[in-house]
Amino acid sequence: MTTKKISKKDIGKLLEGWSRELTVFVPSKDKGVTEMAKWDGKDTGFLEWYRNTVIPAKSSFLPAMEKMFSFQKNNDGYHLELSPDQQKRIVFGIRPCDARAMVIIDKVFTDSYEDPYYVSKRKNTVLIGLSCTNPYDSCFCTSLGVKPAESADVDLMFTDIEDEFLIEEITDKGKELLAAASVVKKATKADDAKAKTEKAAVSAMVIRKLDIEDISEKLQACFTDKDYWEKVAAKCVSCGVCTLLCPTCYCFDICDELSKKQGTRYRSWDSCGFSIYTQMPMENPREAKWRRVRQKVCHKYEFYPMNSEVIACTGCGRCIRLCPVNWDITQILASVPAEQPAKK
Amino acid sequence: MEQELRKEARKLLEEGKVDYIIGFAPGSLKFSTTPLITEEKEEIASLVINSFVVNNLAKFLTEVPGRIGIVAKGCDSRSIVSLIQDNRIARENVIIIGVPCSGLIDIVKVEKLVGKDRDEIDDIALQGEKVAVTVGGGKTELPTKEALFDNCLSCEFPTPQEYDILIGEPINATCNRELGQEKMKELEGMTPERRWEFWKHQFSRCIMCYACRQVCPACFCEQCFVEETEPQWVLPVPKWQDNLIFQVIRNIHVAGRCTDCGECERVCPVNIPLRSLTKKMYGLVNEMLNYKAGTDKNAPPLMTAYEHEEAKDLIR
Amino acid sequence: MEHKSEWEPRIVGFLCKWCSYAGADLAGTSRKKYPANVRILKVPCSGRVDPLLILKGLRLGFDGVVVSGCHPGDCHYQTGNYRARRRIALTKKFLEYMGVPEERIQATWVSASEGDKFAQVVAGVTKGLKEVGSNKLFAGNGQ
Amino acid sequence: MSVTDICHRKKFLAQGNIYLPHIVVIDKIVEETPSVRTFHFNFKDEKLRKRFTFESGQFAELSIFGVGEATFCISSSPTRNGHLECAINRVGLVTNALHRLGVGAEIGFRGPYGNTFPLELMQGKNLVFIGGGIGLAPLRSIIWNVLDNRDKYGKIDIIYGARSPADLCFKYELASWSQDKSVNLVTTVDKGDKNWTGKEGFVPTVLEQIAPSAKNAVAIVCGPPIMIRFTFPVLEKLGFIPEQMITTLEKRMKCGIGKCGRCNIGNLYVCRDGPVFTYAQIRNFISDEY
Repeated sequence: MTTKKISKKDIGKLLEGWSRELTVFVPSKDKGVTEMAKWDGKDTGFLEWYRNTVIPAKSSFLPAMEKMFSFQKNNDGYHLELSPDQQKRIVFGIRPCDARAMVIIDKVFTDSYEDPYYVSKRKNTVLIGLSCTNPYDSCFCTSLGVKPAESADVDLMFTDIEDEFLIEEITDKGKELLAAASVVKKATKADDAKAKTEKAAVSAMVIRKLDIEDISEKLQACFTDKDYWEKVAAKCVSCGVCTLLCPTCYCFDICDELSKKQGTRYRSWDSCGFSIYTQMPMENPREAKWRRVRQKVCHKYEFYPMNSEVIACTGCGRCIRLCPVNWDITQILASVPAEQPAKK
Repeated sequence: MEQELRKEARKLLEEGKVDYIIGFAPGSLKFSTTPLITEEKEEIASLVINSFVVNNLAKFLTEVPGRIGIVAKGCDSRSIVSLIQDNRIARENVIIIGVPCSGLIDIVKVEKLVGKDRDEIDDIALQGEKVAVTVGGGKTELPTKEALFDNCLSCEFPTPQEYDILIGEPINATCNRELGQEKMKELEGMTPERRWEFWKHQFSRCIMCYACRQVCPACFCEQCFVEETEPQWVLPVPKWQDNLIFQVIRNIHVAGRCTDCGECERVCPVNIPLRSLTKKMYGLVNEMLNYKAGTDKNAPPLMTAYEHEEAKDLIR
Repeated sequence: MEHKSEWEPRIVGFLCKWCSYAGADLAGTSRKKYPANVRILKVPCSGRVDPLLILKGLRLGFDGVVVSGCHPGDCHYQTGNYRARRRIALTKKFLEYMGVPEERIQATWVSASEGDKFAQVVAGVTKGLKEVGSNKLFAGNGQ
Repeated sequence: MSVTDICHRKKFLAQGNIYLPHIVVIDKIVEETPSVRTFHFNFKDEKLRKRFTFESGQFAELSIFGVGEATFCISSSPTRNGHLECAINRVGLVTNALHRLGVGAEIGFRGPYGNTFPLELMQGKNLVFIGGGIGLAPLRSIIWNVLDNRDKYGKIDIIYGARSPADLCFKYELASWSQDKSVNLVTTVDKGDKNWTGKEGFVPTVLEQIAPSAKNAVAIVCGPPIMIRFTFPVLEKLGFIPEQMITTLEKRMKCGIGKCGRCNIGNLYVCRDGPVFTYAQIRNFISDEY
């Protein structure tokens, strides 16, 4: 594969060129929280401060709240109206962990019934990856097969090589996008070598490790170990931080808003951490906190791999960084009993 | 202090005076701690007390069964008293291990001041009037009042109000009530329109994770009004209108219980300045009704009591 | 867009059935003139008025909310209005801090015999609301 | 043999957005019990009315615009075409709103979703239907389906229980099944009244008394989770093996198509992998998560 490169100071020009025809999203903190937001057309300061966003890039495809359709009641009955989001977009700067997360949850949204909202946004978006240079101490991506400075889950991958970015064209979609950019040059062998060194160096900076060998089997074995799960769940406060902000959590809720004779159906993020999530009128299979905690852990590391052959975690570390009580998934998984407990 | 704390906690478990100890253990991130809820003596060795014991452990009192020994800072002890007032817990089932607190370090403030993230900082040490921060070998000294949580600055009760065992010497409140009120004062100085715009902007990024409610020891409803479906008071989608209503009603619901401990603001993943709400409500309750949450375990809960003459200028 | 002279505020009134509701009735039967801007909801006691109802009123687009109960000491249930007083006073002050103009929420005590007072209260609230204009607090991206 | 091998996964896909409901019009409402009504409805679009097909066991998402969407099994049989029926218990936001609707009202319909009862596997077998309360609704679809092809099946037992005589659903059909000499219908209530002539007692207990033979039989169970939990052990005692026991489960659902996440039992999603399961598939989880 031939590689290209761009000087960091030309990133503004590159984005500017793209933003003439496409909507460009970049890491932003304008709204008071770091997230992927529409580029303002000049600021490339994120290249300095950006480590990873608090709101994962999944929000570009599965927003926290999205309109599904609107309805109106006339004399001849109900009329439904879709307003599909056909915006052609670039998401610039997605980290390899978050890019992998998209590939993981693609399975859910394309499986048997295709989800039109998610799939159209995925199709209309070019993902541009940006290598990590400074992983958090809560990151453990390397344990899940994600490399912090390389990714094949994007259309173009930018790797930081000091004053420049080395660019790998992963897909044709990415290649096309780059074709017209005059600020992009051909990379040299020396650049490739630099990138290679950088990739290895950043990988080595990820110090938190998680042993995922046999994790699915171990969890299966301790599924009914109530004592273990109660102990593990004790300090959890049942908020939705770790799930809503997880790049591989995709659960959603659907609800209607009505005003007079018209209204809107929305879907929004939901979390298995909430008791109401599985609440039925007469009973709730996961009313107890430990059952909800178990569901969260087992879904990611046992059930999802059973169904899709991949663990639903990319080691982005958000759940560790943002948890109100420092409930640390890596510690929890390390504490899963290796043997099946004696039956009580 | 930690040694004494561990000794006392171990004794409580050994003597069978409590079934569980709730305290703090070292966290898995730098400058962090994590709640420790245990019935095992071996785990007592990991109990810690330092400038990062941020959680309000009173939250767990209503969940953990049996008799409980709980480590409590001044602010936590008030939440415990408030739970006793509301009959959520029985005083005799709780052994309060009081820990006088000279203030907790707000890691977010330190991060901003030194321009580095938590994991990039090597050391933070609270040394009286100064906080020494080491980053990459270089040392920066910050005035303590710039590095503590806003609430610690205006803390009225650094020593627990209610305790069975006190670890260390009581600390007198020396902090100034006026400190840490800047954000609220700034808001009060705005026109109503600007204030509303401010809150609209803040709540437009709420993702409805309910961390604020879940960590709050005063939020103990079996079913929160936002989860009611008939009538459905607010939509279960993160629209700013509904988020704002949720937060206003939450503040009214916890009025007289909220000790303004600030946990809600600390845990908010999208940085909504919730303390500027709780602080206001705390102040209103104090000024209008002369009531301070969690200072008297025998007082009736605020909303169940009344005086014959009050709020006269508001309702005529 | 809005012509202040023509625009009439919409008010929702939560009235205690033991006093203010009868007071409003009396204002009507004794042909007291008062603005027809208030939609009255009868409640069993001012203590029934949850702050949620006040907020829901504003969320639904009412320009103002009136809560009216028995004078302190006269509650049919002994203490309902005392409790309402604490709640509503806090709600009102707190919402003012959020940026809701004080004119939008009015709490008052009106007895069954005070038809005059009820008419005055409604006239006063209507006048105040005409000054602050229509309620656009919750407008924007779908109300 | 797993249910995935024996059950159809029949999809009916209209063009376009899968979340967009079709409009159906309620054309009849039958009062079953004080809290259950059966709604008969049909598509507003003539073409769809002709094109639409489903199988016994499948479910649908019904929406009341402005209130929300909820999941209901289709309780009519595909062998009795012309319209769709759902028996709906008034328990929550959507069901209460549904009960406030009258004939002529328009609601939204998405579906049918989920798998079907394994009719091929059931052919030539003796069938034991065990239902509790509103749990008769999905069974009713398959019962009529079977009765309309009566010669293809062996002996038929129907054991149906409810809290009280008034809580029995489809009373008019119970009457016709009890007249049918090829069906052995046993009804039971927790507590009868003075006119009650059926049995008294919980369904699992009555099942044990009736003791249908496991030989060449299939048991199909549906009812409240507690009844299902207690019925399986009784069936095992009677000699049924897990592969002979079939149930249809109910969980809170939103999407109905395996995406929104909440209806899982272990790695299985009730909407996507079910709602029809054999006991063999779910027995590891049933005591724990259902």
